[in-house]
Amino acid sequence: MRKVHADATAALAGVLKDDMTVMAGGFGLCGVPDVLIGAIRDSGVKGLTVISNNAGIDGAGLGLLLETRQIRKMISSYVGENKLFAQQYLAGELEIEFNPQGTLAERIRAGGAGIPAFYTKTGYGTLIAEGKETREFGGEHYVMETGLVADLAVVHAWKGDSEGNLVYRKTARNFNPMMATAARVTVAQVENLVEPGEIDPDTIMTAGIFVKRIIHTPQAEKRIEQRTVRKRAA
Amino acid sequence: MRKVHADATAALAGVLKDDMTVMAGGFGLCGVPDVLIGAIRDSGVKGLTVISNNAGIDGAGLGLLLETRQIRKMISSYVGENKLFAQQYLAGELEIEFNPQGTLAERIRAGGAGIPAFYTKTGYGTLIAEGKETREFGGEHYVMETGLVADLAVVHAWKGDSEGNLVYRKTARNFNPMMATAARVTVAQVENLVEPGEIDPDTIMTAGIFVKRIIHTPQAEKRIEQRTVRKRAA
Amino acid sequence: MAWTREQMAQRAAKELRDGFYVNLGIGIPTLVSNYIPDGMSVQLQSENGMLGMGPFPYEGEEDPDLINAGKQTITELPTTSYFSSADSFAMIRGGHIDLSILGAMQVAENGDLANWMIPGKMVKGMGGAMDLVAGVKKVVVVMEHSAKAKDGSVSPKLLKSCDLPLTGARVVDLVITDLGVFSIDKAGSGGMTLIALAEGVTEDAIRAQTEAAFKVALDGSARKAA
Amino acid sequence: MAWTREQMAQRAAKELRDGFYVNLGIGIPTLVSNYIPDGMSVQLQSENGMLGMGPFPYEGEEDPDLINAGKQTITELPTTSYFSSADSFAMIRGGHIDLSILGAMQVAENGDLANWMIPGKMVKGMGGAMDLVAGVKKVVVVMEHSAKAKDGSVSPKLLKSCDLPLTGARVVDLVITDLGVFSIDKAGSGGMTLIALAEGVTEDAIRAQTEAAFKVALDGSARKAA
Repeated sequence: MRKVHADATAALAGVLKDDMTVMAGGFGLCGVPDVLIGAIRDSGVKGLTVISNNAGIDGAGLGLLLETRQIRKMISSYVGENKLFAQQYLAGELEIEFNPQGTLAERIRAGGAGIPAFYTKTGYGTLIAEGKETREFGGEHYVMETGLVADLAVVHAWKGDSEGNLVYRKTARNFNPMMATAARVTVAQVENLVEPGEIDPDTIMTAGIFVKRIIHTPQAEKRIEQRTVRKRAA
Repeated sequence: MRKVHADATAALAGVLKDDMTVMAGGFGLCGVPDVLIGAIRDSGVKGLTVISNNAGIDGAGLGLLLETRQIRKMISSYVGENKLFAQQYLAGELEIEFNPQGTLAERIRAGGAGIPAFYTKTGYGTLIAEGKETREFGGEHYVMETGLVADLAVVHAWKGDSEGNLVYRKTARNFNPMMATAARVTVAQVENLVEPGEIDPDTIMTAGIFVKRIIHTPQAEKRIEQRTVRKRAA
Repeated sequence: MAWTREQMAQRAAKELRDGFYVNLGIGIPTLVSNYIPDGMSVQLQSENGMLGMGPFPYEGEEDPDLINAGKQTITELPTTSYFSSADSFAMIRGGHIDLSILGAMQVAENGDLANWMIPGKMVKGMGGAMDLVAGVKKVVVVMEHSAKAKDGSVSPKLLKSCDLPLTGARVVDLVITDLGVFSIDKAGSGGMTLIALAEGVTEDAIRAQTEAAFKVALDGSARKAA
Repeated sequence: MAWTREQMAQRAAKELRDGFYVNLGIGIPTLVSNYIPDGMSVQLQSENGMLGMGPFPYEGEEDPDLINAGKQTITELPTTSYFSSADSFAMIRGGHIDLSILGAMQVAENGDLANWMIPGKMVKGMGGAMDLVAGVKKVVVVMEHSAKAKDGSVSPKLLKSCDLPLTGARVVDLVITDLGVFSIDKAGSGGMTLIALAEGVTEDAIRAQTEAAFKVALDGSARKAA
């Protein structure tokens, strides 16, 4: 019960500071902790390094923090679909470190799992490997990548209990589970908040140990980036 | 449907060969693919290297393959509770490579995830680090450990569908999910076999892509190694 | 007559085998899902955390929690499973996906692939492309044979060596363009081989639009070997 | 009067804090779960894949699929979650467990710990002990102060340096024996400090049974600093 906070501002109290590193879950606009991102914006904290697969779109997701120029650096795999990002980047106001998506996901998992570095084939022979150690194992070439940790992780889940146990829904899972493990403080927003024991313990995807604070966001708005449909057969 | 086989012998047909490496799921006698291990025994295949956290007990689990001297080498973290193991080891008939339990679990995950090596603090400054590379990251010492792969993995699940999607139950999950990803051929025995679509896709723990063959073992015997109980209040 | 986008997708679909797990990139590769032969079991992986990807939803049935790697709304199937991005790329990196079909800006005769950035232009990032080409068992590129610039100029995309930054070194097994099909011996020194021509396209027409050196083996056996 | 096993467990329970996630080893450490103060939220981790471990089941309610790391049948709680061994040790290795309480054969004054093998005797393996001592934030050892051999001989277990193969180098923060409590400056050069005595046990009695050098700071402030 002590983990449950009244709202996003309360859940982030005492955690935010300028120049901190923040992980934000989500892929595109799916599974993005938008309420928590909104509260980070409202706090005015700045100089952030944000680790997130994407950078939101204009007016949504991390786009909110770009508008207010609170982000100094992004560590991402893909930042298309965001004009503000392009402007700030070209003006030299925003740094970007690109990571292959799987390397990014694994670096975050490694950070949470106490693994300071690992080897992957991904990116060998490309720009991504420049300045990184490479090494042969079994005649194949690999790049050494390091674990990532953050001061704060904000994640979005479908369901959570007051112990911090979380369940994600469909492809809104994406980066949220690893990020929940890789920060000093993890704050979760959950669409459904239940009592301990109400979630089948075999189906819990993030154990409560990883979640320090939790808020109930039943009304979280869900946006669709690319609405694609098929016609019904007549 | 093509993945479902009539019995363990059929599911292992064409896969077994002398001197192969086999991963076997389970912790103690919990979540052990006992029916598949029985079929490996019956096949008479020998010279096996077996990767499994434990070595069963006399008469159960991998104990079956020790009785018939089909195992040449074990890669494990703990092999107590097995007299036959001790005898064969002391007689020089059996090799053992000890791995810290978490290192073993992570080596198997790495093998399945295309990661040839990673660094861990575990075992630094101990016998386990001898002959291995060590390295400092951020002022802390780490040991380099390599990924493990096998020719065959045998796993036990609570539920599975004909696509190979698996769900494990309680602490019978243990090493089964990683092993399912780290072998050229993974064969699963499931207590409940259902049709695709009957398992909530958010709760699937091993995606069907990892499981080549599956058998239905509704009658799988479950043994308890240490039966411990408490008294009811009078 | 060069192949249409649909014909290129149809040709790519010939690389599918029963029981395959396949990742399809954005654009023409997505169309390949329309040509999976009846009775063949092929599961599509979406690297944002899904196996068993279904078609687009009917209007009004879109689920914001269910999108593919191109951020498009999709549906699930009875075979579907969901997992995290780390597990998804463990699947990809670990060599569990049989086939990746994706687009390209340039392909070199040794299998080098460039499809993620043009220096001097705004860089959007590589997304999952580098992981896919490094980890998937077989990589098939489907692309226009030549690049047409806005000013009307045409430049070859099959090159001796890529001049754009690479997505992966020695990663492409097969290239399907609107003019024909090329196999690449990415692990060895066999280079690139033209193994099929689009109907009505001549070897000479292809040579005129190709910088890469290539052998020709249009008989069925070579095609099969690819 | 030396402490009993129960008293040692009681003393170890003083290291618990509200909200802690704790891993308990086999033997005396297991008893610590009987002394969690009322109203304090402490979740027990079992490294075979469970958080929120409950008590032993009532007779007849044992579940073969639900065991702890000692292979004993246990029960679940409303707070329980299950996960794989890889995820369990990611939790341990990643520093998410606050406290590990475990037994030992030997502890050295620099925090070295030996508890998994005796050369020349049959080796059973280290199980999860090496991972726990390397990964958990605070490591507390609970053990008899001295080893009594079958022939009646007594040998110290708190040593200048361990002669048995190590489980971990510089990993122990606190040692609770039947005679007293010692803190260890494992990261620095502060060595071992006696911070508490069992009722009726003298400093001299402890010195007689201890090979390790140790400072003494029995006042409350030093105890708090431990």
